[in-house]
Amino acid sequence: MSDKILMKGNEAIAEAAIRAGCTHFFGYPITPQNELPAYMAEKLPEQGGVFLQAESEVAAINMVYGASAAGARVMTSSSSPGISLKAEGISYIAGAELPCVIVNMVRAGPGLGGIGPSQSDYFQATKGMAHGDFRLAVLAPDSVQEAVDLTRQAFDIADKYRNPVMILGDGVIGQMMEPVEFKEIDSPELPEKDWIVDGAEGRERNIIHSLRLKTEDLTEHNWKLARKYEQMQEDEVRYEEKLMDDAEVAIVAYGTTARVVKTAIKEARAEGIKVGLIRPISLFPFPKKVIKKAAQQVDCFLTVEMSTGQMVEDVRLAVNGERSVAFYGSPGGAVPSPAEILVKLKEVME
Amino acid sequence: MSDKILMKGNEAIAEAAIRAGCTHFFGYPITPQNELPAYMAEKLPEQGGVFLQAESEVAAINMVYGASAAGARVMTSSSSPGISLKAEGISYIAGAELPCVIVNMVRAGPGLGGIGPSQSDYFQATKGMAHGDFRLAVLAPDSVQEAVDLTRQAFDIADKYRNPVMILGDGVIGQMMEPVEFKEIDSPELPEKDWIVDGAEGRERNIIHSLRLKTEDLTEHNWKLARKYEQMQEDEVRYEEKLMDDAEVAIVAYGTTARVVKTAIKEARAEGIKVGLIRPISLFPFPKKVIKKAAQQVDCFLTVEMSTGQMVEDVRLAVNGERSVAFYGSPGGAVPSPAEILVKLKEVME
Amino acid sequence: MEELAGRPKSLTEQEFHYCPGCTHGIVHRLVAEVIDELDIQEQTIGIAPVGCAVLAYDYFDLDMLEAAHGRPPAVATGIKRVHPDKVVFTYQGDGDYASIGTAESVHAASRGERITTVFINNAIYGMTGGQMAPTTLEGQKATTAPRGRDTKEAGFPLQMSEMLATLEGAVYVARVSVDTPQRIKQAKEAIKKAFKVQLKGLGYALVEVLSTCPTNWGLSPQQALDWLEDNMIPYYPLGELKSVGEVE
Amino acid sequence: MEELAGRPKSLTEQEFHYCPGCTHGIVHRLVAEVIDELDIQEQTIGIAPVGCAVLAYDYFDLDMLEAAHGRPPAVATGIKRVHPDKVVFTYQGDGDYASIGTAESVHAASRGERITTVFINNAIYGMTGGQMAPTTLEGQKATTAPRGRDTKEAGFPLQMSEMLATLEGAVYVARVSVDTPQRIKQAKEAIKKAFKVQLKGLGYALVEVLSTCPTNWGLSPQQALDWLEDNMIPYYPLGELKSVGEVE
Amino acid sequence: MLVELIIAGFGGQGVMLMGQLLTYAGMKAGREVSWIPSYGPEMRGGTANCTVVLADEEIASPLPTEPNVIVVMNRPSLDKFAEKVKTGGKLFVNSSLVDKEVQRQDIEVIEVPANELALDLGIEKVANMVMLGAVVAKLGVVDLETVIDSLSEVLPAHRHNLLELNKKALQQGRELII
Amino acid sequence: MLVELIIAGFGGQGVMLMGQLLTYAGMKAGREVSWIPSYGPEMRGGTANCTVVLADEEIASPLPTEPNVIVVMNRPSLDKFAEKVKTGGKLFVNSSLVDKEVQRQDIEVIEVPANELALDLGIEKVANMVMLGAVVAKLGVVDLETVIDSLSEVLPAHRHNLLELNKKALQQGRELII
Amino acid sequence: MAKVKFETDRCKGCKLCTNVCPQEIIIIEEEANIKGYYPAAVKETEDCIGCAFCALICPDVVIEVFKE
Amino acid sequence: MAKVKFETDRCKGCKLCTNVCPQEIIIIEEEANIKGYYPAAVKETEDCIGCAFCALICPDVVIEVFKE
Ligand SMILES: Cc1ncc(C[n+]2csc(CCOP(=O)(O)OP(=O)(O)O)c2C)c(N)n1
Ligand SMILES: Cc1ncc(C[n+]2csc(CCOP(=O)(O)OP(=O)(O)O)c2C)c(N)n1
Ligand code: SF4
Ligand code: SF4
Ligand code: SF4
Ligand code: SF4
Ligand code: SF4
Ligand code: SF4
Ligand SMILES: [Mg+2]
Ligand SMILES: [Mg+2]
Repeated sequence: MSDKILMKGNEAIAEAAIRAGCTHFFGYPITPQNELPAYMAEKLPEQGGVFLQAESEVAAINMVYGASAAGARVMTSSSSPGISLKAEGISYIAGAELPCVIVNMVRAGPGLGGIGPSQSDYFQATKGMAHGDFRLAVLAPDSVQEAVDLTRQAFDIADKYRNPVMILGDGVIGQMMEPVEFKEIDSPELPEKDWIVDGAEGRERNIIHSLRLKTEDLTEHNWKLARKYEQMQEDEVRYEEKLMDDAEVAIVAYGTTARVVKTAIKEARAEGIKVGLIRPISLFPFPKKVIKKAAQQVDCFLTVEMSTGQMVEDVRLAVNGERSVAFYGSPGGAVPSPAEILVKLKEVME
Repeated sequence: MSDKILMKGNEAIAEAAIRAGCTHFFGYPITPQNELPAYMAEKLPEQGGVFLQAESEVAAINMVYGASAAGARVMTSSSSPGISLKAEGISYIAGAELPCVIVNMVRAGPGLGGIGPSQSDYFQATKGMAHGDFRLAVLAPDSVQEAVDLTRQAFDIADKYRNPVMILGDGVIGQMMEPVEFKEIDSPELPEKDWIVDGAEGRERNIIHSLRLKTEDLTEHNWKLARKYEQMQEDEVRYEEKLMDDAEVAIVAYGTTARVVKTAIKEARAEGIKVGLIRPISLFPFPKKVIKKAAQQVDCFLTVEMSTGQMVEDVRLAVNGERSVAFYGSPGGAVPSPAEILVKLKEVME
Repeated sequence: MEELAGRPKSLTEQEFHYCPGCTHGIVHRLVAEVIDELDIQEQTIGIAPVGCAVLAYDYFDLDMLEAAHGRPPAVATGIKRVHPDKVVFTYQGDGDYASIGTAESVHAASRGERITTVFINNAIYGMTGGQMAPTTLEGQKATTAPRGRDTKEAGFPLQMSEMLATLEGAVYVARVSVDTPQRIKQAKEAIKKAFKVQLKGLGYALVEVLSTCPTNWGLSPQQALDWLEDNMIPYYPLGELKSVGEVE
Repeated sequence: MEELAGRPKSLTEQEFHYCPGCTHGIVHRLVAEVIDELDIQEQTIGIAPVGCAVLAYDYFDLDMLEAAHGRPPAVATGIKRVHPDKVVFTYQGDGDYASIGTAESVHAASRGERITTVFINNAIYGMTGGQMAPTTLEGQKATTAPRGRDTKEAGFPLQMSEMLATLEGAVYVARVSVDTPQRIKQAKEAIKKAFKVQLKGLGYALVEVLSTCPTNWGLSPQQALDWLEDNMIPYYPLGELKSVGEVE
Repeated sequence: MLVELIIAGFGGQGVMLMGQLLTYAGMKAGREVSWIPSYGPEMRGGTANCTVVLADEEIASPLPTEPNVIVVMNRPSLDKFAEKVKTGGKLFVNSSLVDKEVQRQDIEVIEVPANELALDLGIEKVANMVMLGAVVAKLGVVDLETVIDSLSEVLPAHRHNLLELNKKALQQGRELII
Repeated sequence: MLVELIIAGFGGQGVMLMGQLLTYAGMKAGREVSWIPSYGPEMRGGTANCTVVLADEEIASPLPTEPNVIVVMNRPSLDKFAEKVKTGGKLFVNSSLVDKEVQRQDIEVIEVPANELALDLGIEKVANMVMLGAVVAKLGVVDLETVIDSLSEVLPAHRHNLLELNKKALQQGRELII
Repeated sequence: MAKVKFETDRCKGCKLCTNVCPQEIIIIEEEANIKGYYPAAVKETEDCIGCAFCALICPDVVIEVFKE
Repeated sequence: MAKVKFETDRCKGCKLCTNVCPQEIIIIEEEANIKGYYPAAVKETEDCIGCAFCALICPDVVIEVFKE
């Protein structure tokens, strides 16, 4: 027996964040992530940290802005409609180059929609989060253990690039209990936070801002951000390949969907179908090279998402016309069944 | 001499909206679109309409939600950070299938950024506006006259599909004065608004909502929305082609950038370079077929945007690997010069 | 036989999804009775919040909308500006009205928007499972205040009605409770007045209703009523805080 | 020679970009003087709003942030919760503080957040070119109120300080003006007190400063001061609205 | 070994705890495990359920579409879930509260008068543990001892006064099967 | 014919109006026209400018990078814009407020003592019209009469009492060139 | 003469009505209703004074009260 | 004895100082400063009483006042 403990995804992420040195949490209630702030409310004060329920998601993300600028490792969490409300604030955080971790336990939209698991915020998370040329690093765990591991990495990536990082899950990841282990991890070398605002005692003053009135400055700033994202593309791509060695078809899926796809693949393999899985773990940076390479091997791709089709565009961009890329979606808060996927898979292979 | 009058883009859009039957406007000040609400404040009350300055962009978009549900043709306008704040509300409007017109006079981001013209909200407008599987129809004029014409169409598209429509411009489109003509246009047949809430007098009551607790309902609803967007792809694609007949290279650009590109093309043609322009007018639905077709003819594409590269992804998706697609960007609030574009064009053609 | 009490016309037949003993149901009935008595069922548009009452659109037999969390006053404004002759009301919880929607609430009141708000103060976030509300009392426990609300960290319970009563546009502001039959009658009177204020076009009208959430308070329905009486009423005194202009 | 007046240490050398006669500059100087006198330059973090004062981060010689429109109180909260021993202040216009930021302002006050707000009420949106502010007076013209503010449509000018003074967490609330040397001295005293309240950890402190916007009022700097005196002070009375606890 | 199990009942019957306890014991026994609850507003005054998977290999989908074991604690749950049991699977029915006959012939139906047996122990609240005892005994994938050992770790500290009672209830449930 | 022109000056000198008037007259004269202002916070206490394009063909870019005509009404504008005039182009300088010599030899520099001439007319405010008169006369792309005719349409109604004065100022500017 | 009528299947057994009845004639039944709640009911209807307190406090609009 | 000092190039010629000076000794110069504004200045310095009103009201921190 290991020292694993059984924990809900939401609580495990909170615990992992605290272990990663997160001292401040600002959030606003929303299903299905409520156990995360509740855990923080319980534990953070015990360690001298601060939990504060903000008056809204808008306030919460701006508190994050302040706390990050003040030098803290800080987190907020929410779910789809709440994330939309944070859009402007996230753009400011990215523009001002502040690190933070944002959890989105996606629920089905649009509008109030439903609270079932969904992946319909993919475009928002990876491309159009808010106004302006910026990106989040987006990490999508498919198990509670991975959620724990990625939470730690999220804080490091945030600090390394001075950029917000999003952990993208859903009700399944957040509500599910699985055994987890909190490994002791050595922190990577991270740049010193010499840019924080804490009263300019004995040093040059610091200024945190996203306004850049001169177009040359803003242009340079935006290219600087773009270079950061390219650097992430070099260094931060994460993915899992499964049974790809001899695969003739590749299913591309992430998060909860990938779990179901694994079952579907097992069943397909049992029927002699040579199918493998490519599971993007970092949605941004997207593992495009891996998919590009796979395009040399497989006959076709099938992308499965809990949406009407979003990541499939990134798959198509990576495949770049070399192979066909089919799509299967479940956009209403229901996890697709392995059987449905199998049917689609067979259809695609014809 | 025609009956053209000289008008600022912002004011011309307001006037066009009023002529299209827009009776209600809710907004919050932000540069560079302030002349639009000011014009509305002046004119709407004269015609028995309502102008109201909301306490925020969040309030404004929710007032739009209410007014649209109540049956009015209604508009709001803002610029990038303000649009980000409207994200949740727009998702609700799309989810509840309400028509409205939203103007975004984009400024350079992220965060407060600058107020110069920019196209860095392309991803937001066309893909990741907010949480959930929905899209806006997005129309991008490149002149004041076109802004006027598209405003009228925007209201019709909104009513036809019961979906929000965005007019995407920038400071140049909004601040520029050009001669415009307000043509008398016959309204297309539009579906009757039998779904509005105005007190259920002598009829079954109506309910406007985006919540759908049963996953089957929400799934069906999302596929219904997806079919709407496919219908738009059939019926609402708008674009301009210029000098494409014999073109060996196609530049893809929209809005203000396309104007500059036209100058660049003129200069390039003078040097004997066979280059043409494909200008998407509807950014969603994107004119992918046109570009796909052009890929059979030209040797390569160059996409020019005032961003670090957003629409270029849609161009690549349309080209689907058939030809190379290069990119030139100007992301800081500055319009690129024809000379820069020409240099890039020559580089690309090598 | 004369009916003394029964199902008001302005409620549908749909059963409430509320927990046993939850006072949301009482207030629904009162609002519907008022609409019946004023005979405005076919002129009224109701707005459901996000909160336990999100499905209010299934219960009121009226034209109804569901608004985003906290935004009913803005949505109501949009409707009222299109149909100034119709009656528009919002039904909102304390999280909705006094936390995320603070700006919309304050400004609808400040504008004197001719709408009516029924504000359910149950000192907790019911729908999401018992988080602290702006109105949660000092020391009261909530999932996000596991040691009880600490005013040093989380601030003081917000007396929203007192605050809004300072605004000129808010012409009727009352706080009522539904913990006893007597107070339920008074609550109905206040709600009725708040609708009449709108019918007269006087300005913004607000009725704060002290309510229970047995589930998240961890009490039986009756204990919850008692807790309300013992703890909420002292901090949130009942009565008309403001009443400007004649309604009758 | 003793210096009676001059450039405070907590201002940089940078020239203000404000229009001639704009009182933003006066208030900047007062805040800097107070910081100098309390000797807290190296402990203070200032937050610039979005509004004409957006570049305040260039002017105050302090650690500074620029916050999103309306959000300085939330940003300040974030900082203060990380550094409870430091001094954090927000500098905000009426659009910022009393319109888009209403929720953040109310809740920072309600929480008794230990921060100080300097709230510039110039009854207009200066930066964006003269739109109506929540504090624009009845009848006052603005680009979005071309016929003058009509309270029936746009509601009443918001007396933000009176409203916030009802909150327990707001322990110091004062309204001052900078239209005469005498009042400027009083304004400085109030600002100083608002910082001391924070240093003592008593709660939220707010100073509303009646200010001019000659450019968008369409008046000369002197006419603007006169207009302020004649029109704003009667509606926005000066003085300490609330002062709880001892600061000296 | 692959157990894919749903436990469903009334809010307040303690079905979540049943699932967690089984999952915890499974983990202790070295199995791969996952537990997932239904969540959200449908819980208001309605039924609650959770899904448990116990497996020898890495668990692919934690959300089986055809569970091989279903436990129903009340009538609405029976109505909702009886159809979902995989052919050849098992359906546990709390016969104290469910008087409806199950029509399916392709599954094994085990009736457990959980509330009555709990009442015998003096407190109806432990009906869930009675049922769990029966389920564990019948499935045989984890020892009941492991489940009992897990009690103190799964029950929150302020409920530890009930450990003994819960243990008894679990044993009571086992009796029924043996 | 293609005139790409920038007019720059102090906020309050009326440079926007100069541009609008020229654009309006251009439109009346059947030209393709566009006008675009600088906008935003840099206007606070700073310089303002606008760009006018008059053309025979459809105007591609309304934002010329190398304008062939630039009009500077004050010193900071000269500093900012003198370099931008296209070789062979024209630079109009309000010599009343600018005493700095322009070094460029590759362009034509036209000095107009606009404020002084305006003062001659009794009101310094119309310096902009004096300058515009000179510009129009020199460029010859629209008749000054068309500009004068446009006055009543471009000036807001409450300023129509100044029509006559503006007309005189325009003519005064023309005199200088002829 | 007053009469009360309980729409038993709507009742959630919250007992609020039992507590407010001045006549103390509302009891909770031993049989659960379709929803699984133990509903309230009046046994000695003749003692009802038609005060309607029960109906006033019932959150689920279960009770009708009539007077002759 | 008091002394005032104007940092002329910071002045925006708003004239607020001229209006508050009890001695009425602040005038506006005829020459524009680098910014193009006509700045304020004190001519009869000896009449200055060091009340610092001018400095108090100056929005651009142009004025320093000293006392011996
Ligand atoms: C933007 C957004 N944030 C958060 C939520 C989650 N949420 C749903 S209801 C609710 C609060 C409910 O509390 P209250 O308004 O007091 O109503 P009650 O349930 O107590 O009646 C919250 C935070 C949401 N749906 N949308
Ligand atoms: C989200 C958002 N909305 C709107 C704006 C545009 N904006 C900039 S400043 C401002 C208001 C300025 O008014 P005020 O706060 O009163 O400050 P003042 O300029 O009068 O000092 C507005 C609306 C913005 N930058 N961001
Ligand atoms: S959770 Fe609370 S407020 Fe919501 S229905 Fe249940 S008792 Fe009522
Ligand atoms: S616009 Fe108004 S507030 Fe802004 S700097 Fe100018 S005078 Fe001051
Ligand atoms: S009407 Fe009054 S007396 Fe009759 S049952 Fe109800 S509460 Fe009791
Ligand atoms: S108050 Fe209503 S729901 Fe509650 S027990 Fe009585 S009848 Fe049933
Ligand atoms: S200090 Fe007083 S007397 Fe001296 S110049 Fe200034 S205002 Fe005048
Ligand atoms: S108050 Fe200051 S800026 Fe204004 S004129 Fe006097 S010295 Fe110059
Ligand atoms: Mg509540
Ligand atoms: Mg202002």
